[in-house]
Amino acid sequence: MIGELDVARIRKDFPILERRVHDRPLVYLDSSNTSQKPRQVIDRVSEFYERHNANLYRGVYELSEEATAMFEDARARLAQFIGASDPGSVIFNRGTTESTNLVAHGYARKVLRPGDEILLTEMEHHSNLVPWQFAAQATGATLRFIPLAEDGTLDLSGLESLLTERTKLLGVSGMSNVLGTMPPLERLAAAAHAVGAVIVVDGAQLVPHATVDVQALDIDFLTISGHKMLGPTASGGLYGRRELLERMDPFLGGGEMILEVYPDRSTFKAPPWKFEAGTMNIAEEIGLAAAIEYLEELGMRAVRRHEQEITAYAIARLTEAGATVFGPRDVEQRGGAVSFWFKDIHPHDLAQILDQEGVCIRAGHHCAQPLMRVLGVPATARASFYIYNSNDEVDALVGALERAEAIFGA
Amino acid sequence: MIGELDVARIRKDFPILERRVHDRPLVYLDSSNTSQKPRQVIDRVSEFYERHNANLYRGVYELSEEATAMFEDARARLAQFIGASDPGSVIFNRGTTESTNLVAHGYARKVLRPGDEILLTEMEHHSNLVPWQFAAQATGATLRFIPLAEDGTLDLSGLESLLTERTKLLGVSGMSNVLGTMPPLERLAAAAHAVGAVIVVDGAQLVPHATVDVQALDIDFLTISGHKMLGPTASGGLYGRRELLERMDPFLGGGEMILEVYPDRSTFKAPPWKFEAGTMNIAEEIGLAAAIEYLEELGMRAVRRHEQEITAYAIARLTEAGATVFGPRDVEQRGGAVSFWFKDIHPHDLAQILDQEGVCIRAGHHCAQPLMRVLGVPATARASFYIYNSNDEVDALVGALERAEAIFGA
Amino acid sequence: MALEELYKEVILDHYKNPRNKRDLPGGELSCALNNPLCGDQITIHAHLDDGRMAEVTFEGSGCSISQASASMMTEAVTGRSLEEAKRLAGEFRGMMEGAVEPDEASLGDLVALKGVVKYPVRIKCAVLAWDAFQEAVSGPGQT
Amino acid sequence: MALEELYKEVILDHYKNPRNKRDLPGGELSCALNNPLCGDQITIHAHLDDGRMAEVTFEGSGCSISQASASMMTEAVTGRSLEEAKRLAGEFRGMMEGAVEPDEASLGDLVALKGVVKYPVRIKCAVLAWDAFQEAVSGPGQT
Ligand SMILES: Cc1ncc(COP(=O)(O)O)c(C=O)c1O
Ligand SMILES: Cc1ncc(COP(=O)(O)O)c(C=O)c1O
Repeated sequence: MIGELDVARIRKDFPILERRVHDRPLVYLDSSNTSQKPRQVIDRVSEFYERHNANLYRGVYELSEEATAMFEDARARLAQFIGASDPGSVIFNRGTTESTNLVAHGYARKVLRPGDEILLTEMEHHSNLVPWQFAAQATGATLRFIPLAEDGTLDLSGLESLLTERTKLLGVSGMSNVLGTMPPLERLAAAAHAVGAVIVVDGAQLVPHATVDVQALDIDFLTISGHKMLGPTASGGLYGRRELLERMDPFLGGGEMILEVYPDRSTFKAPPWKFEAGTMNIAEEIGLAAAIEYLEELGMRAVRRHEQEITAYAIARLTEAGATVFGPRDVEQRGGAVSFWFKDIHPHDLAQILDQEGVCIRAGHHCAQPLMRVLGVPATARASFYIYNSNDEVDALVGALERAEAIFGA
Repeated sequence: MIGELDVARIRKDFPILERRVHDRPLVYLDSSNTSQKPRQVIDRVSEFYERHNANLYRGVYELSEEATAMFEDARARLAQFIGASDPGSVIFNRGTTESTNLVAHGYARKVLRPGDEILLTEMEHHSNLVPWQFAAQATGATLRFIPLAEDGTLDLSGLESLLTERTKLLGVSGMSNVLGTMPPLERLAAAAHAVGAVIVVDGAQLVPHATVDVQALDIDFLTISGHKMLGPTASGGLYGRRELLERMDPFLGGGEMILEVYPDRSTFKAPPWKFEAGTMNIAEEIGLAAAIEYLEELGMRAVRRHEQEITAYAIARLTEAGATVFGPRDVEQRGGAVSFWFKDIHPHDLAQILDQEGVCIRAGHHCAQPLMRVLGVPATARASFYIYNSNDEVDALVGALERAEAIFGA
Repeated sequence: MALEELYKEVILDHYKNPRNKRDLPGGELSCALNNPLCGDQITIHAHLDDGRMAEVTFEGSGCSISQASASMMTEAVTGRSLEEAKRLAGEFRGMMEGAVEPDEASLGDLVALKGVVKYPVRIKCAVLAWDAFQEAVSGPGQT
Repeated sequence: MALEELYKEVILDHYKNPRNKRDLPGGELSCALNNPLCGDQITIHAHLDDGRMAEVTFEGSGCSISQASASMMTEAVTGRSLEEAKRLAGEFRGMMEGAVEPDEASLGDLVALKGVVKYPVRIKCAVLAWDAFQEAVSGPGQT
């Protein structure tokens, strides 16, 4: 038991953790990539298909009304989980990548003019970069970047010259998937608003691992990946401030997002439905509701505290073992994605040796090639933690590193 | 047992069919909307989460390699199911609506010039209309429509004047979700190609209910909704002819679809991955593979024959009961979506009374408002059939209609 | 039984024998609305005389709920002051949202629609006539 | 054990003591490729003399598989005719796809890479040097 989480009990809820790989117990340290799923989520999805499966809105029969109520209940739950008072401010979709693209199409392409600027940071995930490149190319806007400080935090000393009245949109990750860095969102939101820009927070890592309150932080858009927070793949969504959602153009066209369709033109529903075309990810969002219930039962403060403890332990153990750890050291300022480089062993070699020991870490550029260039490495190894991980697993990681060292004689 | 399907045995695979609504056995006649799921599919999804869950491509560890292999195996299975020899011609996504939008963005917006034409039909689903309206608005192209003949088939007599060298794209449903109509795809593909246009087939209804061979039919794009063919919600994809996929622009930007990312620009993977940004619908497509296995075990010819028989029976019984049935009568030319109007009782009233009897039908415009105007009705009632439906359920439908008649005294 | 409740005689009666279903050439207020999701169409006409709803009629087509609701509404608001009519509209909406226990004294036959609350998709049908009425009376110059 | 097989001495040896790892100023053929997915980088230089690969070198950085494979490749192709070298490239690819049983006589040390077939993500690392080599020798005027 670390912090307030009873990890041993939690682990019993995750069937996959009973699995062995290469004849070793599974040590899953890749939750920043995707999280494992508790029995409660898996069962909710099955139960939906076994008892309630029907399409939404369209059916004038009980099954369809049940499915619709469950889906809309999931929306209300997700809204409340991120501190949004209005469920209608949450659009459902496959996750962060789809959400960022939705804002880049429905909002950015609509407001950007040549000469306008989109301000990002050097540590963004490709999903919070490539969609803005497309939007910039389509509109003539320019991308600028907040640089990284030596310690892996954002260097905000030049913010005033970067964030100007030309800036129409500030896109920033709430928690870096490489460095763990958690930028000061409230401050950035205020700074963006002061110049009339909107702030888009990439919540892929933040929402699963910390308490988020979009209203308190005064965030305009927040992207959410359900699969990283115990939910099914293809679940998640986008929070958007209501006035902005109203102003946005629809993105995907099709059934259910329309009011009236004529051969040559159409009118659209109000948000969020304006942005939900065709048959939705019904079972997935309903499964996500179960994931949120699970996290709420643990309490997001306890989740965060647990991860801070295990992250601190991991950073200490890795450093002691001779690894170079990237990103801030202070666990108050960072999440549980710990990137490192170990004794000149290429991360790919490392990950493969670790796999033989049952330890799953990620090796590569973590969808952040520009950041790799800033860090001056081709790739990093990364261990990342969630509610089901224990300090014992950090020990297993370090033990496996020692084995890699023996093999490579480094 | 109808045709070659052992319906009684099949029904045992569908847990939801044991359910009762309003104290009656569930008679689910809304499969054109979404299909029910067999135990085999539900279990495959659970098993994935319980044993193999990991993100794709990125992980250098066994779990991730298993997940990747299962996902790519699902792609190969879907490709083979629709007669595509190259698995790489299948892009995974949420279904028909997302697929049509992908073609409308990545292909149509790239090739269309002012004055160009997109040719559709009067019976298209909003998902095969609204995305083209958006593309036309963005490019200055114009939409034209193949009209409907009296008997509910397409009136192809004026095809030569509609399909000209101005036509760059022909979009047509392979099977209407309102009328059941199955247009002559091979002929339409040849006609489109003769003028240099591509043909986009809306396969939402066709793929679940009939043998499709994209190569034999010489189709350029085919959209597929997994949730209508026993698969999970949020599963499905787009088939595209390889050369066209190569030429297309990417649509959603983000992780995994890239090769190299610089702050201001990126290069992209080859198809299909170029079109798969961010974390995919992993469990869903793997579940879809189980659905395809299930359908293949039954045999798509047997599936089609079963539906022809039940459709013929339904049309006969409904007509006999005094209903006006829309669409072709000849079950060789149509699928199992049977729209009707019953004795001046509004479809909504009808559907609600039927629900009380446990019978689920759909009432409304079926995401085809322009077609409703052509038919001269505000809405229709629709019963639709799949492998688990029996003639007894058609009898239950007709019985319930009689009860509605008694209530409305019509 | 729920079904009997919902389709109880009064709704069917209004559906089959709609009251005040006609054009109103002299009516200075009118609004046409439709529910594109099911094709229900309602046009409301009203003639205000000295601040009172002297005459209220409707035209339209659609399901029993939408048409019966329109018919009942015309009866309920006729003769009332604009203010009273608006209050009634609020009361009806409250009933439809399940928030307000309906008062038969003011709502009359409309109470019969209470059963619709159980069928969320059909609430839109029931309120369509009221939406049209409210738009008609709050149209240009009528706020 | 699988791991021992894969990282068997020969791979580690080539990784730690790469052969022919240097620039080749006189080489008329060269090609630089990288695997953006893991950052592996390989530049191949080659000097053709009378239709034979007189000298083949590489430069680069990356994981043990990519670097060892490059080192082994330079050894394997040096001295061969262009045609033989291309055939060898085909053979190596075949081994990596699991399609061809490797022939130690022609592939030499490269056979040690056979174990990589079990790790699909790493096959790209193993073939990177060969991709670069093939592009180098089929570059402008070399088809
Ligand atoms: C003919 C047709 N096209 C398109 C669609 C849209 O499919 P989906 O909702 O799966 O995106 C449907 C299903 O509703 C359909 O029946
Ligand atoms: C910081 C960050 N942003 C965006 C993404 C993309 O999320 P998804 O793959 O769920 O779309 C990820 C996850 O890989 C991430 O860690």
